[in-house]
Amino acid sequence: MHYTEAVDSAIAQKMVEDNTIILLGEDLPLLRRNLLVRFGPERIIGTPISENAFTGAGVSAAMSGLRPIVELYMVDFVSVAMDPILNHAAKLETFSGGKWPAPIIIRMPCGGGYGDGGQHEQSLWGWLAHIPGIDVVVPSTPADAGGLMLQALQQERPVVFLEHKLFSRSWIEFLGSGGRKNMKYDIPADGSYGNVPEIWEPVPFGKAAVHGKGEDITIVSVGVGVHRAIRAREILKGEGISASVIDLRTLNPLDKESVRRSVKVSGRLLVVDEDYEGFGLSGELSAVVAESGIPFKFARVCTRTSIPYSTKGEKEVLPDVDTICSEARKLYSL
Amino acid sequence: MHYTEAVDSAIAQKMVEDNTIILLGEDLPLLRRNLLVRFGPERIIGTPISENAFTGAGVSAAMSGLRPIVELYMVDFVSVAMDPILNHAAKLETFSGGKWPAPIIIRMPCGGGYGDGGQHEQSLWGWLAHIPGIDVVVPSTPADAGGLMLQALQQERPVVFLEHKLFSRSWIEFLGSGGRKNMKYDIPADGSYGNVPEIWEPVPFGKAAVHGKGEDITIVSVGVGVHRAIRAREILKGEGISASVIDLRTLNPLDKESVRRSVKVSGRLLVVDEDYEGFGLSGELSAVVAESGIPFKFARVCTRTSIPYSTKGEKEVLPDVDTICSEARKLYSL
Amino acid sequence: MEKDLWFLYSLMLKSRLYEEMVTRLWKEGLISGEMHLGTGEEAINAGVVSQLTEGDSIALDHRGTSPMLMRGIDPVSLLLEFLGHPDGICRGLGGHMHLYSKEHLIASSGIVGASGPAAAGFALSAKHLRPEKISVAFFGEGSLNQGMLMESMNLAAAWKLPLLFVCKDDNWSITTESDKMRGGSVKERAEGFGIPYIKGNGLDVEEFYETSSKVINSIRKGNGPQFLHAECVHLEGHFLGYQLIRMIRKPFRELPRVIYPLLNSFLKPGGANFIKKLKGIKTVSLSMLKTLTDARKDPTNDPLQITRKKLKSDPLKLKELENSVEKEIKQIFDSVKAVI
Amino acid sequence: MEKDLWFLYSLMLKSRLYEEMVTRLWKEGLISGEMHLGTGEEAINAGVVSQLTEGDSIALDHRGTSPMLMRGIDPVSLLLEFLGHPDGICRGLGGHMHLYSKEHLIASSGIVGASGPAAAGFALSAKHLRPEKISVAFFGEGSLNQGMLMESMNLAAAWKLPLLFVCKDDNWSITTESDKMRGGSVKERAEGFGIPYIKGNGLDVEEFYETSSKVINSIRKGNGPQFLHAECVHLEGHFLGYQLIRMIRKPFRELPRVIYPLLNSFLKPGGANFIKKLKGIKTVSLSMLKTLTDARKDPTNDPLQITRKKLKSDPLKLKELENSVEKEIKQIFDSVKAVI
Ligand SMILES: Cc1ncc(C[n+]2csc(CCOP(=O)(O)OP(=O)(O)O)c2C)c(N)n1
Ligand SMILES: Cc1ncc(C[n+]2csc(CCOP(=O)(O)OP(=O)(O)O)c2C)c(N)n1
Ligand SMILES: [Mg+2]
Ligand SMILES: [Mg+2]
Repeated sequence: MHYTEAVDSAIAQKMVEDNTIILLGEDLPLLRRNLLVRFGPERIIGTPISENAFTGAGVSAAMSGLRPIVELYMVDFVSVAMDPILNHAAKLETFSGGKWPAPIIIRMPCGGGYGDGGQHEQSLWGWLAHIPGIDVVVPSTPADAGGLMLQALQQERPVVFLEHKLFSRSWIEFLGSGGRKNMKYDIPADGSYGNVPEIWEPVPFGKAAVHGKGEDITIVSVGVGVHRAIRAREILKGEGISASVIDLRTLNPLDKESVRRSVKVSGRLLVVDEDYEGFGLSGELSAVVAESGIPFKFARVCTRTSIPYSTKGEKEVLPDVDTICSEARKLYSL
Repeated sequence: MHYTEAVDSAIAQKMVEDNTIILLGEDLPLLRRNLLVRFGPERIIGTPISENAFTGAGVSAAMSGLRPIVELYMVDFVSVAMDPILNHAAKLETFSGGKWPAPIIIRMPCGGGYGDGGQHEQSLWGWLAHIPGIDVVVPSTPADAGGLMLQALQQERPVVFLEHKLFSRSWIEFLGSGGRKNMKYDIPADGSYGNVPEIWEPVPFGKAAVHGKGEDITIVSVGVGVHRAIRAREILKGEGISASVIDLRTLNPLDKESVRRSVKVSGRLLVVDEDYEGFGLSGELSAVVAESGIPFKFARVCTRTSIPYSTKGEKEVLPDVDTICSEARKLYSL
Repeated sequence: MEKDLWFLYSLMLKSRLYEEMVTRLWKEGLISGEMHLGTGEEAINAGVVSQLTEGDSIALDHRGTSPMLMRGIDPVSLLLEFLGHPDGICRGLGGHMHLYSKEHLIASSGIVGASGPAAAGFALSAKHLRPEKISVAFFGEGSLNQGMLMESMNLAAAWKLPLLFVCKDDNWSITTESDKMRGGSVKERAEGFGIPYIKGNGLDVEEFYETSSKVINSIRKGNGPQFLHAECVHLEGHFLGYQLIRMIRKPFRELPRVIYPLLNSFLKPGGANFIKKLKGIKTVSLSMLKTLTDARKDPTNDPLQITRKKLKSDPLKLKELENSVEKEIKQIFDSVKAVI
Repeated sequence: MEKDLWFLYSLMLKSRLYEEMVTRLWKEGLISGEMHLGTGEEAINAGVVSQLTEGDSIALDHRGTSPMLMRGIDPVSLLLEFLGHPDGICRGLGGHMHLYSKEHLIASSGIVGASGPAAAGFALSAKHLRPEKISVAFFGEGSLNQGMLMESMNLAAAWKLPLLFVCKDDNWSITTESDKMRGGSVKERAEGFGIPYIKGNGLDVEEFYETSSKVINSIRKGNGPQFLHAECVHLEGHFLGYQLIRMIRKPFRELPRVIYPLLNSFLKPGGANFIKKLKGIKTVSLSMLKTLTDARKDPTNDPLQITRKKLKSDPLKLKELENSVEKEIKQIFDSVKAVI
């Protein structure tokens, strides 16, 4: 199944049993038309271009009996929906003395590599994960995407659900490859399409997926970065460097144990992060290992600046297999 | 001179020579009345409660000949002014191919410890520093506050300028101690009042202030945390633990060298951060040391959850001298 | 009229006396941070809140104490909240700007304008799950310039939500006169979203109850959102300890502290030319003068006084009611004292 | 009329042909990502932009190519930008949604509504530094529900900024009909901020030039912001490769791809009851039908055709003009080809 279809399919499975699930967002009657014809127009609700208001409405709807999945066109536009997330959804558990959390899901495409430029290709998962009180999910395969969405629909707190656009056939077609047949994107095949269970089972939050045993290096990533890292791992293997790849799947909660366990063996941590480098995921992972007292060498391949529009600039700025390999080699030689 | 007065005084000094400096923000005609009577109502401009619009206007005003200092009531409310910062101010340098940055200053009180609750006491400096393309300044003394403001007024890029409310006589009086005489806040005396130069000189960005030589531990912090750390340092000294305190002063640019130099000697890094722990300053500092290859032990004292309203809850959640000392001792004993 | 004026007066009085008790505790330093009261807007709160029943929901702004009390929230746990006590309604974690009651479907926020989206979500779930139930957003006129509130007005209109927007207009946004920062009138603003606008009398609870009753019934019938606008005066100014109010009350103590640095700065070399400086002095002085002659000083702006006058025809009953409310408040205070 | 119709037509034609060239390059895969065109709104752009002079400023939305060309931006460096070339106007780092010219005081944004605050800041600096200069915000009607745009309308009114709001109304927000998501009319929305509203004819550049000329002059005189509303049709739909437009153009190829999964989902067990499901099918089909019979198919909605008809009385001159613009475009193309 394709990635976005997997998410929708998990949502559909749960919508059958849970009448309180609704979807809110711009253009949803068209974008989620397949759900609309099955669940009716009352549950798939189009909105004006008012992200702050409808995200905020999603929060209080979630407090008063509904289970809204609020969709934003892109995570970049969370800039105009930050207040309901930072100051409301994330704070409700504390403010209400633990009595009244908001089980809202905020679903957003994210990530770059298809040429929309710096205002439309951000990742921002580490940025959002800085805020205590919300879960942050970044699935990297169709199976995970569906399973994590099912879990999100069972969480009793706000969940930010980020789908990398490169995984999504429909987004990529919507955002530039539709209507022309000649666009080549560096799309990880296993992220975009893969086997999924007949019936969705929840994939638990806070449990990383570990690929291989790394004697020499632990590479940690999420989203598209995971696939880049897996490719790098194969290349490095050929060079006699043994790396494992940890796909965190969720940033909040963070599977610190898996990271520590692996770094304890490898002694080297390489973080691959498409989100901005500073004050983000890579730093947090370094801290997680450092505060556990495990000695380790550290390097990171992250996005350092705003993402340039040009394909060439994009390539230079976003983490890719070559950079991962060369950083891994450097780290190995330390 | 008092902290906020120092900032205003540096602004005034520069306003005399640079006619393009203007101030925008809610209630500024009253809050900055001392500047208003000197520079006239055209340069101290009150706004409606429309943070997104007037911050955005500040960005383009900065692109077209003015040097606006935009004030928000509190950094918490940046939630409704995030778009002009994340997607515009920070991106202009890239988007315009380096040709057209926006020298805007966004000035915001921040920080907790006076009982306003979790929507009004956040720090968010690490969160903002995650965004490439903006400088983030967090002064911890009146002298630094004025000097860094002067430097901010000379930067050719956006600057976020954060003033801890505990340092600010006027904010604290505005927000709860005015009209009653019985409030006791844990205000760092040296942060709230101190000597300042006759004539302001710019304090350069990206240069930390290092307090003492730490043979055993390097404590790094900003804002109020610096003073907590300095007090802790004295206590620890009495116990035979030698710590230095590094006041970063700016998060972007980050003085990596000073941190590394000190940790190289002490072998131990303790980060004290009133901003949220995860995916923030503490992680970044760990990464900065780790990627330089210096072996080190690491611990952090940060804010882990939303800030509770009650004074007791506030105390438990915000970093204080006791916790710093006890974490330092643990770290020392490793 | 369903609820009689005696009842509405007792709601208002209870709220007033409760907030006066809060004021004392705040002044004693037992309540930390800011404290925004609803004193002066009781008629608006009572007129609307007294008509709400189970399943209706409320989104509050930073002046939530009074509507919460009127909606029947336990006054003891509310006060304990302000005191940061673990038995507070939010276990002492929220404080007066962040009051929540799941049972009553009430949420608050200290973020200007946030009651708009919050009420929209409540109204959306009412539409799905609680037919004929409505949601109410309370906010001040200054909030009308906050994007999210405007967005939520549009959202409510587009989705035809059962949502009552209640604009409590004191024409102040802290120290700024709201009408000077607003393009168009409040009426035009509401109608700019295709929302029916109704002006109520925010000082007279009897009238206001009638007005809101009609509006609320119409919303319950599925006619979509409506906008209720009422003027009022906040008797304590923006919040407790408000500097401008202190200036009014103790001019000799407060004014010099303000004027000395002003003059000092005015006389410094450099800066604007003299004409502009004078303009500056004029701006600041005018705004201070404006405060000194503020409506808050005028007792005819107190909704309690206005209703009380009407009830004076039955002085015995009035005395009785007032005694009983005072007693209630004392009891609340005593229960709280027993706990802390 | 200062600028004659020939001139305005040549502006529009240049923009049209340029964007057709862009379309070809995009279809060839040489331009990455999305591409939003201004085809169909040229009369609005020409009518306004042709009146701007040095010191005036523009804040653009995601359809910035056409106004940039009309304002005199070097077409070669613009095209190079789309191609991601280092000699592009933003060194290939911006792309078509993020076009900037410091010299011309033009900024763009791909964030819906962002042209409002941007134009407000430009207008503020004009007020301080460039007397009688104005700033223009271009945006679509769908953006009118974005908080920051509304906030900036209020800000402009409160500050009396020299700011022209230009609302290009195609009644589409990507796949949503904007009027179904808006409370009140566009006129009421503008007037809700106390901003004078003027309706122009977005299809007829001659008329529109006149209308905007009056409005712009009034703004230059210091009368504060005004709101110019004009209808138009985006001939290529939301952006290039737009699925709904593809469905119109190649129904047999595109429709099955959409309909198969629809039916599949419709027929799955579980979900709404049959009546609601039918309602769902109806909703989706209606919105597709709506697209299939869309105004975009109607040539009377093409502002170029409308003006061209007027100029046909002088066929020779027309031919000459058209040849010369075509030649210009070809030259641009050749220069670009030489570089890449
Ligand atoms: C987004 C945001 N901006 C600014 C503030 C600071 N603030 C708190 S109350 C207030 C004034 C609100 O005025 P109004 O809505 O008229 O309510 P009133 O206080 O007069 O009842 C302001 C600016 C805030 N809390 N949130
Ligand atoms: C804040 C934000 N939300 C959503 C989007 C996605 N988006 C891009 S254009 C658009 C529709 C805009 O409609 P309108 O303003 O009418 O302009 P038009 O495209 O019709 O010219 C949307 C929703 C965005 N770019 N920014
Ligand atoms: Mg007010
Ligand atoms: Mg449109």
